[in-house]
Amino acid sequence: MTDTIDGRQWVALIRAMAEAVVARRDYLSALDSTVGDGDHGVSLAKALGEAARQTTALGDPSPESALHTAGSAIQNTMGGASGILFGAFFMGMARAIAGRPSATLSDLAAMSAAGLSEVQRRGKASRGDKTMVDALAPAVVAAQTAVVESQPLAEAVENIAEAARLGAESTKAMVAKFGRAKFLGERSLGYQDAGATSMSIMLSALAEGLKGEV
Amino acid sequence: MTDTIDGRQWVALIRAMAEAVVARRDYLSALDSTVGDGDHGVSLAKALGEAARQTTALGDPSPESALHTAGSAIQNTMGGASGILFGAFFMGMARAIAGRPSATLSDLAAMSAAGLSEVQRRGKASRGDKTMVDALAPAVVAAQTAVVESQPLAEAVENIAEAARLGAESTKAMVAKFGRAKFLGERSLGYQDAGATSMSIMLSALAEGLKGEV
Amino acid sequence: MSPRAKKLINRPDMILPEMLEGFAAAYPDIVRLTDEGLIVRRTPKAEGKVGLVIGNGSGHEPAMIGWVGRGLFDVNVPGEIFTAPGPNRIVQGIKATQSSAGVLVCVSHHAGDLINAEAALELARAEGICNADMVVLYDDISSAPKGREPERRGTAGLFFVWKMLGAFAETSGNLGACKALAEKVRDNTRSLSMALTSCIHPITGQLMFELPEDEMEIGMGVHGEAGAGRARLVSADDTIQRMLPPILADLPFRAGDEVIVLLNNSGSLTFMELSILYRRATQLLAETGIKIYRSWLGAYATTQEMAGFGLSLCRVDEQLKALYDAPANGAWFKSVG
Amino acid sequence: MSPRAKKLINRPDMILPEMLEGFAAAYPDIVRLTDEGLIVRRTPKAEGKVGLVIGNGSGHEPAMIGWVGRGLFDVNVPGEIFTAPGPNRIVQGIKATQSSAGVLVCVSHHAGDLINAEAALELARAEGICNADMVVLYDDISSAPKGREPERRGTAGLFFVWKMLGAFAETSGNLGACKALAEKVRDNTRSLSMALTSCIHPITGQLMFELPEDEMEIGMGVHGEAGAGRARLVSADDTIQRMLPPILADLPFRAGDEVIVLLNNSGSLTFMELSILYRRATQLLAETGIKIYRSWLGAYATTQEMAGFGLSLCRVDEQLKALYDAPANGAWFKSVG
Ligand SMILES: Nc1ncnc2c1ncn2[C@@H]1O[C@H](COP(=O)(O)OP(=O)(O)O)[C@@H](O)[C@H]1O
Ligand SMILES: Nc1ncnc2c1ncn2[C@@H]1O[C@H](COP(=O)(O)OP(=O)(O)O)[C@@H](O)[C@H]1O
Ligand SMILES: [Mg+2]
Ligand SMILES: [Mg+2]
Ligand SMILES: [Mg+2]
Ligand SMILES: [Mg+2]
Repeated sequence: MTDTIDGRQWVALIRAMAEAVVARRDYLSALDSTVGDGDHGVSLAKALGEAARQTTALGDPSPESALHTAGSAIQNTMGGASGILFGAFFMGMARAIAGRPSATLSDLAAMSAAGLSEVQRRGKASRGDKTMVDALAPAVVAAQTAVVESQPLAEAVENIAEAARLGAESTKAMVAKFGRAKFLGERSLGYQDAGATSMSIMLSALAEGLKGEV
Repeated sequence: MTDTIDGRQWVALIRAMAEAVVARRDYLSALDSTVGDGDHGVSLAKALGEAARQTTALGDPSPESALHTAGSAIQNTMGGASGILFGAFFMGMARAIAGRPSATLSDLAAMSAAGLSEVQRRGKASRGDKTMVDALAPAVVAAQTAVVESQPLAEAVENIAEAARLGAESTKAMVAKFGRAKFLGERSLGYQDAGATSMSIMLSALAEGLKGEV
Repeated sequence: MSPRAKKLINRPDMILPEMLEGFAAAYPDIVRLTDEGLIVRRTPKAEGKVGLVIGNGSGHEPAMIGWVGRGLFDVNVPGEIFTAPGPNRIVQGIKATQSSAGVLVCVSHHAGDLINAEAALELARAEGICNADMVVLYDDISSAPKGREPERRGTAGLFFVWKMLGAFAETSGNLGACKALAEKVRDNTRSLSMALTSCIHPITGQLMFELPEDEMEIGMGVHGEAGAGRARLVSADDTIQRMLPPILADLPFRAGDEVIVLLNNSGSLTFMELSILYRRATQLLAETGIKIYRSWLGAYATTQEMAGFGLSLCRVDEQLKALYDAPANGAWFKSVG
Repeated sequence: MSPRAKKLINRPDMILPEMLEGFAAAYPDIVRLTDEGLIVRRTPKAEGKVGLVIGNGSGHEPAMIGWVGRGLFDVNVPGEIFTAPGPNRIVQGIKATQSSAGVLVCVSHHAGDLINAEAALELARAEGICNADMVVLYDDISSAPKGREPERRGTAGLFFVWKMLGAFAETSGNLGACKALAEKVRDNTRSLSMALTSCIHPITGQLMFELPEDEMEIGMGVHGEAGAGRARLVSADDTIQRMLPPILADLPFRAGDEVIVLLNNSGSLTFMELSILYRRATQLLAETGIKIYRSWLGAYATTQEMAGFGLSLCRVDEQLKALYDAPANGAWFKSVG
């Protein structure tokens, strides 16, 4: 397994994320349907598909270019609050790796933190508000822990994905403060947040992708 | 039992017809619902109620005035094709007894024939077209037979009512040529026509009313 | 599936008067409600012009209360839900136009509308009103075969007659010319309607007809009357492909003709769907060389919340184009001109 | 009950482009569709006047594609069904106005619309476009309590902003004045919506929300967002009696005020029901001494075939009255003036 991730690898990872979401499209839409409008899987799958298509077309891009292209494609294909926020995640990551040929684990930790911060700048949600932040924030913590503990990249990305998965699961116990679900108040309790779930799916795909030597 | 029918008695008979239709309102609407728009019972009940109210308000009218008032009330309250046709039935009867204080059996035969002719002048339906004509026309024949055979009025009106009832029943085997049901063509087979049924109900109420010495 | 049992009404027998009261209160600058329950134009048309009256069953709103106003009808005589008004009420409507140049009673061909208008004209004549006439209008190709046009029923394509006749009568004092114009529009108009779902009769609370989940009905009347037949539900494009060719063949509309296209929403169809349907219609018309002069997508004659639409084409010449483009100001139909 | 699974579309992912293509083909004299998928006024407004742009999720037609035209919007940026368009597309919309006097991006307050507009303005500034600003608009009293108005969402009451701002910008070259006018209308407008039935999301084919047979939801958002709560289904009169007082108390509207009343059909409500509802509203307003200047009953912002309505009041002074009465000519909203 590689211990840095270059532009081509990022393109392959974006494709892997797209595939993972496409495979779980109906599940994600179903999650969104009880408390949202039920379109999350369909629209994220379409947006990531477009991101994969556009980044693949770049040929041999820098990590920044690959991630920025993906973010912009997601924002403009997906639209809505979630489109701009998923896009912001990629664009935040892009900015943190600007001008560099490949990303190390410590870059990955900085990139995910930058992605989170961009999501929060736009979306204003904090942990506990039952959004994608509840999957992403623990993943960022896990990445930073991995850096401190000098974990190998393979182990690190698994821990990152696992943290996101637990974070997504934890949203079941939360009352929504953002998105359509917020108008339901207490009625949103018991349901796992769709955006947190898809964030966790994407991070798992990243871990799997790296293990599979993209 | 009386053997002539004066204006006050006509008012009472119109009331009896209204009560009979009101009592069978839902049944008539249901008949109209498979092949029509399901409003027949509701609208005929409302129209006859208004006819009863207006004729009662006349106090001591002539038969012509009672029947004409009823017809006009039905036409303008009920509206639609059936409203004008049920109204035409009463107005045709009214014209045939114009200027006379009461109706004998032979008047009744002439009146019902005039009612039928007015219904047909406006509505253009013949026997076999699956309309109220299929109840009314045999009733007119029965009335004429009763005159020829010099039946007592009590027996005559029972025969008239029975002829209408059989006529209404016979519409089950007919394909509609008029009204909404005509657009169904063969699909209208097997259903008893609503307007024929209510015509038969009204003529039965007339027979019962006369037996009950209105 | 789909018919809506929940209706926002008070009592079934109060639907008509309450609707008229609310409607007239909302548009006091356009209409007024008379004591007889007629909807009359607030500002009468110029002296000496022909008055236009229409009586019809209610429940089809915006038709026809919303079509009273400048460049449209002078008087509407609203009957009970789906039920033509009686003859006395139509006579009241004729009188309410207060037109000295004559009155044209417009009849959308349905048995009830026709018989009541005939009886009303008899009554009017008996009362000494001699300058009233009627015109019988129809457009639905599904209700009788070609060659028997006068047996056809009136559906949403009469939109064209009302719009053009309304503009014409605004400046015409000639009753015969108005009738001839109405017939000209009628004879250049053809329609076919379809429904995806049934609807609930607001008075009886019952379904108007039944339609299975995977079927549609083509050739639907405006009161839920059955059509030429059931068909399997198909895509928007295929629906247009099924409905447009018989319309074109019936008149027939030919390459080089100019037409106005109407897609009438029967109730709960969306503008989204109407636009998608219209797209396919333009493609097919382009293939046949028929030129579209104007289009109107929207709800004009509805059947409660029935989901469906009517497709209507009117062949136009310079006169009809100008009449279509003339300004109109009804509560629920405006043309900027 | 009632949501309509049958839709006349072709493929879910083609709804937006096919709708736009059909719509633009139907109204070539009013709008044109750009290669970027924007709906732009056919005849640009006078040189030196402020351009008005709105981006929004589709599926609410006639809003907003039908509101582009003279006296209304210059450009609409239609997003996917119920999904605000991304920032690049809004920037394209800003450019498409070609206005030298500045561009006002109008935002009906929903998270997606707001965040994307903010990002678009950042992008525009980065591209050197400096005379663009945005205004955030809201009206729904059910979505946040009094005192926290800016947290409220935008619903059908924004009708008043679009109509009046559209008329204002037709003759104004002052971006700040346009924004202030929009805020003035917003701050004098209050709305509350209700639904009888849910609807089907045309892309997912799924129900947007569930509503039992004997209940209604009061405080409904325009995308089926839950409201303040469920209530038992009551009569038309009782529904108005429940909805109007909280609207009046919120502004508050007071005796002597003049208002324009909007009853917005969310989809499959009938004009029949709207008129019956309006009747009760006029009675209650008369009791409180509030004067009705004008009313508009009809579909402006819909949620597919959802059955329900929004009740909105706008307090008007002489300026706002004149702007409301000014002519407008969108494909699906016309004001004769
Ligand atoms: N302000 C926000 N910050 C972070 N995430 C958000 C925010 N608003 C919404 N989300 C995320 O978006 C998800 C919904 O996505 P999606 O269904 O695609 O959007 P929409 O609600 O517009 O249909 C939610 O589950 C939540 O995770
Ligand atoms: N042309 C006609 N001649 C005689 N009777 C008719 C004619 N058209 C309709 N009818 C009668 O009217 C009845 C329907 O009445 P109703 O339901 O009240 O009217 P609508 O069809 O307008 O709802 C039919 O069952 C039929 O008996
Ligand atoms: Mg969603
Ligand atoms: Mg009937
Ligand atoms: Mg009927
Ligand atoms: Mg959505």
